Order: sequence, then C-alpha cells, then structure tokens
Amino acid sequence: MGGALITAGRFIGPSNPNAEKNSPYECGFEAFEDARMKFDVRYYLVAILFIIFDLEIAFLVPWAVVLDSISPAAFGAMALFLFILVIGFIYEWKKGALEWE
Amino acid sequence: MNNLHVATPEIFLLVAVCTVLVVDLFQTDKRRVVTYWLSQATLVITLALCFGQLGDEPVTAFNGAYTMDSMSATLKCWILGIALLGFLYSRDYIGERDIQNGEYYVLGLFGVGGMMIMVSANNMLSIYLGLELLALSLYAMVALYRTSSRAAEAAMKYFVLGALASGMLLYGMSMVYGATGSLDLATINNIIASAVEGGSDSDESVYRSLGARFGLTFIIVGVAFKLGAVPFHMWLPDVYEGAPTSVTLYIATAPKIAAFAMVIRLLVDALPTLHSDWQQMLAILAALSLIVGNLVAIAQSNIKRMLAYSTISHVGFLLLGIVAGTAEGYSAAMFYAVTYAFTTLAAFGVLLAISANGYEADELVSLSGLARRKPLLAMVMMLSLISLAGVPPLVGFYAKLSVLKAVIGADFLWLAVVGVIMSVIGAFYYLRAIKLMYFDEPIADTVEVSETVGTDTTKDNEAIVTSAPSLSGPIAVRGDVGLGLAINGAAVILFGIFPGLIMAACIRAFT
Amino acid sequence: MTFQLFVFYVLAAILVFAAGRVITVRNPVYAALFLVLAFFTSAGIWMLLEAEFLSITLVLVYVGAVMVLFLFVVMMLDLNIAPLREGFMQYLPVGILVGLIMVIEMIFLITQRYFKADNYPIPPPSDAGYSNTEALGLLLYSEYLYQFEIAAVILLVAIVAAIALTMRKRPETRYQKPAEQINVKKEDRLRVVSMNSEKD
Amino acid sequence: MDNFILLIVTILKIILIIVPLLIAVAYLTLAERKVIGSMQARVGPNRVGWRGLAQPFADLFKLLTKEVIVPSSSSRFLFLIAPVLSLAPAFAAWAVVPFSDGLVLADVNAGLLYVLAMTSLGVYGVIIAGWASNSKYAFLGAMRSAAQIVAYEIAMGFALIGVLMMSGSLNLSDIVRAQSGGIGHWFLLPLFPLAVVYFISGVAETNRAPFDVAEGESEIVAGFHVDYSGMAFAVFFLAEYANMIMIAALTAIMFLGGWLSPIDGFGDGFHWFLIKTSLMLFFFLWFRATFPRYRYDQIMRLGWKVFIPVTIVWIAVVGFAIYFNVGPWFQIRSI
Repeated sequence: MGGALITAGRFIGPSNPNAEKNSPYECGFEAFEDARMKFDVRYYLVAILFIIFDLEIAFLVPWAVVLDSISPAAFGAMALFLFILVIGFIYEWKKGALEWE
Repeated sequence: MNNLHVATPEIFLLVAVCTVLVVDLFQTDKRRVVTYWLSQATLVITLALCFGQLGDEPVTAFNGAYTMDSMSATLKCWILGIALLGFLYSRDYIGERDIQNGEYYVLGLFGVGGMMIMVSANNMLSIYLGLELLALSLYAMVALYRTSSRAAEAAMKYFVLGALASGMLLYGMSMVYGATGSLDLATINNIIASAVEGGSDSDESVYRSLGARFGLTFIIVGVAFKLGAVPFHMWLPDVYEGAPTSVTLYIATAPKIAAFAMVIRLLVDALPTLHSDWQQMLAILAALSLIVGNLVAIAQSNIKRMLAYSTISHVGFLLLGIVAGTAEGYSAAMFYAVTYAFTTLAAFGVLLAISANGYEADELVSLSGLARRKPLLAMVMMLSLISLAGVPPLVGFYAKLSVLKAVIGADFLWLAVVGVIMSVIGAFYYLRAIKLMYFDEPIADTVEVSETVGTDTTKDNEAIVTSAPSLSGPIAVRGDVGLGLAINGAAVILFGIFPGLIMAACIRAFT
Repeated sequence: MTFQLFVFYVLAAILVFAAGRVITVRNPVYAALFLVLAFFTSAGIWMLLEAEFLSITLVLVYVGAVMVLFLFVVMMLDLNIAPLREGFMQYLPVGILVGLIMVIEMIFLITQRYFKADNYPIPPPSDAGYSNTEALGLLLYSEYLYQFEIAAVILLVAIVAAIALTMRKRPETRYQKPAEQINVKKEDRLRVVSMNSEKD
Repeated sequence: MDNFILLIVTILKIILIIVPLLIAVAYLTLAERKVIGSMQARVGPNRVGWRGLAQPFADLFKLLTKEVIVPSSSSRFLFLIAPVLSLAPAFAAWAVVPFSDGLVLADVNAGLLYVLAMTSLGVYGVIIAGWASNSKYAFLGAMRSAAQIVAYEIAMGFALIGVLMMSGSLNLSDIVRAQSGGIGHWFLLPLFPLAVVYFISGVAETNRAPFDVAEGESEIVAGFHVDYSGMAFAVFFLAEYANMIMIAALTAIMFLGGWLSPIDGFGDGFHWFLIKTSLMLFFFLWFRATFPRYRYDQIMRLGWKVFIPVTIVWIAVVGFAIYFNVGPWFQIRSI
C-alpha cells in the first residue's frame, strides 16, 4: 500500500530534476565528503546490549506464560537468571557503558 | 530438584565469580590486588569442593544434564589447579601491560566454569553451552590487550574460526538429535545401538544410524577444530603467537583437558556404537597432527609458535589413545591430557617470568643463557621441554608410552610407528631450546634492541621502549611465582617417576 | 497441491533467492538486507510448521536486534569490498567444486528411500487451544533448567566482554549529571541581593 | 476453492481495518493541530471545509502533487523502499488487535509476541532512510533515532512481560478478558509503573515530542526525513501517526481493559476501546504541547537507567506476588 502511494506520488507529482535539487541537503554548502563516516563505537555497544536484553525478554516470555504451573525450582531458576543479568546490568552501569555526553 | 548438592563446585564458582565481578567494579587499584586474591581464593575453595567429591559414587543431577563421575571429579581438580597456577604466573605480566586486570581474572574464572560444565556434561546441550562459555571467555581474553594490534588480529582469527567450529559441532549435534530424538548421551547411545543392530531391515533404523553417522562427521570436524588437530589446526599457531603470553598459557593448558573430556563424552559416551567410523577418522587426524606438528615446529623461531606446533603434535598423541578405543586407551589419553597440560603450564610460566619488566619473550633467542641469568627458570623450562620431548624418567615419557601401548594393543601398529618416529624428530626442537639456555651466551643488550625489539615489537608495545630491560642480567622472580614454578617442575619429575599416582585415577575413570 | 504447500514453495523460493543474494550482491548493506529477508521468510516457514513462538522469536531477536547491529556495522564501517571480491573470485572454483560435491551427496541421500518425506506422516494439526509457547515454557523450565542457567551466564560473559572490549574511558569528555541538575535549589544559583532603590 | 474464498474475505477484512485507520490518521493530524492550537490559545486550521474539517484532505492533495525528489547520490531503491518499510509494520501489527470481543482479524495465540516483533521492525525504515539518503544529517538522525528506539524497546518488552505474567496468555483478546470485572481489575493499577513506562516508551519509540531529537529541526534539520519530499515524506508521516495510534490502542488493550467498560458488564464494546485509545492519543498531543525537547543524553539515560531498572524491579515484584499469591495480583490472575 505504501508502495502504491509513493508510485502515485511519483506519477502525479511533477518531475523536473536538476543537479542542485538532487544533491543531499547540506545547509547551502556543497557536500564536501561522503556521508558515510565512522561512528562512535558506543552505537555498536548499544546494539550489542540490546541483543542481550532482547534475548532476556525472549526467555522471559515462555516463563511468564506458564507462571502458575511451574515448580518452585523453575521460579527460583528465573530469579537466578534475572539476578545474573542484573549483575551484568550493574557492571554496565558502573563501567559507564550507559553514559552519553 | 534432586541432587543439587553434587553441583556445589559449579554453584559456588558462579556465585563467587559474580561477587568478584561486582567487587572489582568498586576498585581503583590498577593492579587489582583484591580481585586477584579473591579469584585465587575462589579457585582454591572450588578446588577443595571438587577434591571432596573424588571417590564419590557417580550421580547425575538436573534431569540428567549434569553428571558427577570419577572422570569429571578428577579432571575438574586438575583444571582448577592449573588455572590457579596460571593466574599466579600471569599476575605480573598482565599487571604491567595495558590489559584490564579485573576483566582478565573474571573472564578467566568464567572460562574455568565453562570447562567444568563441559567436563561434567551429560547432555549434548550442556556440552555445547559449556564450550561456548569457555570459548566466549577465551575470545575476549585474547582481545583484552587492546593496544596490541597483533592480539586484536589473533582474537579475530580465533573468533571467526572458533565460531565456525562451534557451528560445525552444533550442526552435527542437531543431526544426531534429529536421528535419535534425544539430547541425553545415554539415551542417544541406546537408540543408536538398537538402530545399528536393526541393520537395514527397517527404514527407521537405517535412517537413524545414517543420520547419526552424518552427525558424527560434523562432530568430529568441530572437535578437531577445537583441539587443533591437522587439518583443522590453522588458527592455533596464529592465536598462540598473537595472544598475550598469559592468555596463550591459559588457552594452551586447561582447555585441552576440557576438550579431551568433550571428546570422551561425545564419542565414547554417546556414540560408542559408531566406534569403527570415528576410529578411522581420528586415526587420520592423529597421524597428520603428529607429522605436521613436529615437522613444522622445527622451522619456527618464535617460541610461542613453536609451542603451538608442539601442541598440535601432542594433540596427535592424545588422539592415539582415543583411537585405540579401549578403556586402557582412554585412560592413557586422559593421563596424556592432564600431564601435557601441567607440563606446558611450566613452560609458559617460565616464559611469563622472563617476560617481566615489559619485555616480550617470544623469540627463541630470548631463552639464550637463561641458565646463567636465573638457574631456577632454566631448570623448570628444561624439565618441561624434556618431558614434552618424551625423555624418561619424566612424565611425558610415561604418557607417550602408555598411549603407544594402547594403540598397539588395538592393532594400529602403523600409527604407533608414526608416533615414535615423529617424537624422535620432535625431540630436536626441544633440545635446541635447551641448548640455547645452557650453552649459549645471553644475548647482549644492544643486539637485543636491534633484533628482538626492532623487528618484533610493532607500534603497539610502548612499554618495552620505555623501560628497556636488560636481557643479559639476572632475572628477578617473585617468591610465590618461583615456588609455583618449582612445584610445577617437581611435579613433572615426580609424576614421571610415580605415574601411578595420576594413572590410578585415570584408570578408575574408565572402569 | 494444498494451500499450505503452495505457501511453502513460495516462501522457500524467496528464501533461496534471498540467501543467494546475500553472498552475491556487491554492497554489504544490500547483503545485510537480503539476510533480513531470508530470516523473515524462514520465520514464515516456521510459522507454517506451527512453531509460532520460535518463528516470532526469530523475527524479534534476529531481524529486530542482531541484524540492526549488522546494519550499524556495515553502514558505518564503509567497507571497501573490491579486494575482498578478488579473493572471492580466486577461490570460487574450489568453492564451486566443494559445493557441487555436497549437492551431489545431498541428492544421493535425499533420493534414498529412507529420507523420503512420504515416510513421515504429516503430524495432525494441533488443536486451537494448544500453545507452542506454553509447551516450550513447561519443558524449558523443568527439563532444561541447567542449560537455561548456563545461557544466563553466557549472556553475562557477553555483556562483560562487549563492554571490556569496546569501552574506552575518555577523560576529556564531560558528562552532565542530570540528577544533580534536577536537584538544584534556587539558593544554589540565585542570589537575592537587597538594594536600596535608587532615584534619579 | 475454500482457500480462495478465505483469501478474499481476509483481504476484505484487511481493507476494513486499513481504511478507517487511514481516516483516523488523517483526522489525528487535524486533531493535533487543533488541540495544540487551543492549548496555545490559537484556533488551528479553520479555512478548509467546515471548521477546517477538510484540512487533512487538502494536505494530502498537496503532498500528492509534489515531486518526489530522489537525491542523486542516494541508493535509489532503498531510498524509496524505506518509507514503505516503516509503514508496513505499523499496519501489520493491527492484524492481532481485538477491537471488541471476537472482533479481530487474526486471533492468534502469540499475539503479544507478534506485536513486540512488529514494533521491533519499525527501526528498519529509519536506518535505511538515513543511510540511503547519503546525507550527513539524515544519517546522524537515523543513527540517533535507531539507538533511541532500541533502548526504549527493551523497556517496552519488559513492561509487556509484566502484562503477560498477569494474564498468562499471549493472546490479546485473552489479555483483555483477564481484565474483566470493572476498572479495579484493569492491569493499570497493579502494573502502574509498567503502564507508565510502556506508554512513555511508546512515545519515545514513535520519535514524538519530547523525544524527537532524531528530527530536531534546530540541530540536524529533521534527521532522516531531510531528503524526503512529496508522497515519500507523506508515507513516513503516515507511519508515524499510524504508530501513535497503534501504541495508544495497545496501551488501552494491555492496561486499560480494551473494549471493557469501567463498570463491570455495563455496555462493553468497541466504543470503550475507541474512547480509551482516543484518550491515550490525547496524551500524545498534550505531551507535545507541554514538554520541551529532551537532550539526547537525557533520553538515553531515561531509557537505560530509569526505565529498565524500574521494569526489572516491578517484574520481580509481580512475579513474587503472583507466585506466592500475595495482594491484588493473585486475585486478578485467578479470574
């Protein structure tokens, strides 16, 4: 559907491209370098931590669903699981992985 | 949850590592004295707990995912003891370098946890997860030396190839799982045994045994990667060379014991029915490892690379015992794994002691004249190398003898012949190093600057340039390190003369 | 051909195509996006197998998280892939040979009667109340507790490793402490001076 | 043949959801301008149609007749596909939303997970748009926005875990049913911290004010939208508003009892769902009018250091309470 809308937009709208208009926006400057630049390693770190927490959520889901029919051991196991990951979280926090300037 | 108590060592270790991790966060001391001592205390207590389990009746726990038997209890003690000495030797080395000390110990402890899980795994999934825990810690430890580009490269290679090997192993395990519908080692064994007995009568049994064979092939490839058997050895020399020496020590010692246990669990516990299949494959791997390892080691001038190829050849020997496929063979291989680990530990321990004051002792020439600079170090190094070469009465001799005996007993005479010839060839490069230590002059400082520092230290080792240590003068060794090395060296002699002390436990593990 | 079978073939075709493009396309960003497509279609296939929990978890974890990291990396690193491709072409013949051998082996095996799909009866579709997630939860939190805990430890090691390897303390960066900013009181910033009013 | 008919029926149903949704989006834009206008003592648009009611259509036609500029250095295909990628999950998630008892397109068992997965896909449109434009501002904005979305997604996921623990089901209709019994049984009360976290994370996920640094005009000239024009821009716009409605609807379902009436058994039905969703949407608009924009480090701090700990703690609390039958949690779950 979105595709249809864009196509419609392209057909209906005028099309008179010129080089100036088609160059990326740069506050009136000429673009002086490629936009693909090296980025702060922090972004990778955020993505990695995101994966880890996402996995945590994936583990929590089946546990939460069967919460009333599991054994105390299973309950304790999840408590331990969360405890271990909270330690990881404390580590992140203290190491400053969550700081942004 | 029954039998939780048998996993006490693992549980204690986990709790202790978490504590160390958190305590480490609140430390300001760069050398992490508290972290170091806490880590050592953790290892000592865990060791004591494992020691208490020696001789207990075999028990399984966690629905059969975990087993405590004679083999696991014995091997855990060795792993912990080796890790203990390893941390002791590494302390000054990593303290001087730009390595995050706290993380080093914590990851090391996690690695020990992974090895313990592998050793007492009774389920494909536990084996795999234990392996991953170990491997992940190792990759990170190699890369911890962040200012060294060589370490980064080594970590990258290790990671990529290690991940590939893990993938292979997992693929094989999933095939076996598909063929048998079980992850439990004993159940897998039963199902495959009945399928093989069923022969080609029913489609189901053919499908099962065929599927298991397919899986077996992948498992062997994965295991060979992890062990570093030829032709899956490519990562080993590069990683040994590029990693900081303390991490090389860690990789080269205890994980070999864990890898041995993994092989036993996978091949002997789960797939003994396919013995004739894996025997052939392992025989080829063993022969190739013996040949390539020993021959290429001669050409090495870097001592870490030399020891890497030496490892490959020893993996070949270790596999000989498993190829034999008998209880004697397995005990011999277990003996080999354990003795190899603590012998290599001594060698790397000496290297670390020489490497102090910022100097990176990784060329063979840095051993020159060691006997004059520090007789203790030269002595321990010599014992270790002679033992690795397999000269009586040291422990390496008895280890080689027993695997060869086992492999001859299983009618693999040609393999035994290859083993003997290769160990004779291998003796050459060990003796060369000993000659350097005892008969050569220490390299003069000026030569050293142009030769070792100039060529070897790339942009990354600023420490060396700043302190410019003397390479001909005597070496100062901390008291506790010296004591550790002395005990380590003594063990090489002691267990060589009384191999029964270890062998008894190894035999008990397979009866 | 049943409807399910039709859907399966469509998905399988897309999957094979996407997987192929992952390794043949020039631009690494496109390769990563094709990998996303491949994950997505395999999730669809799993859905056909009534494995809805795993299927959605595949999307959630791999597409939603892992591939985002991949995209971050390939987009920011601005890889120059020309030399890589040279190496690729060099090893292509060997690769094709190995691949061909594997294909032949696979065909050989699959066409054997043992592996024919007809041998295996189609499992009956599970009833409406059946929840895959619940079954998985019951199993994971009873039989596989030990492995589950090891998984937690592995995740912890991953956190430690990721941070130890990427974090760099940069003393020159200045952080703001929002908590302190919020807790400022009027007295800290503002000084009220009483002055005599002046008259011109 | 049966399948064919089923297919047609399904397509009809999909159209039946999408068309009202589009109209809702259109009028949400108008409502936004009106609401913010009145909060700032202005009138808002009032020229087109009666009191400006035709304004959205005027906007639509304006955007439709404008040129879709494709920057010359961009990756053409990705540039054009990005808006579609951000729109698709916003619409796809509606498939499992129960409008009323039994009134749902796909009554799947894993509805909640599906919603979670769809929300996590929204980030692709942003990343790809930023990269494909090959413009610094766009890329910068996209990366910021991606890191932000990712951080808040975790908080959202944890918040939903709490809901899951209360209801014991992944099915959204069952989740609503678990809240029956009047306003006191809605999850809003026992899960209050999670509800707040969920909704605020939803605001951050959709990059709405005050979390709209990614398109902060003053810093990075509208972020990843910068090079988009005409219909391509309109589709992004559409996706943003569709996502807003989605978040509002989900909050209504998860915490406010969906179609259930606040008084037990008193006129349950679609209208309650509509009212609750509208209320939530009003909050979106209110936030925008009231709060100044957050700084980026403040956003990340809020997501990682406040919301995640809060949700983890509350999950532990709820877990213990349910498992050991304490307090109001137990009573709700047993219904």
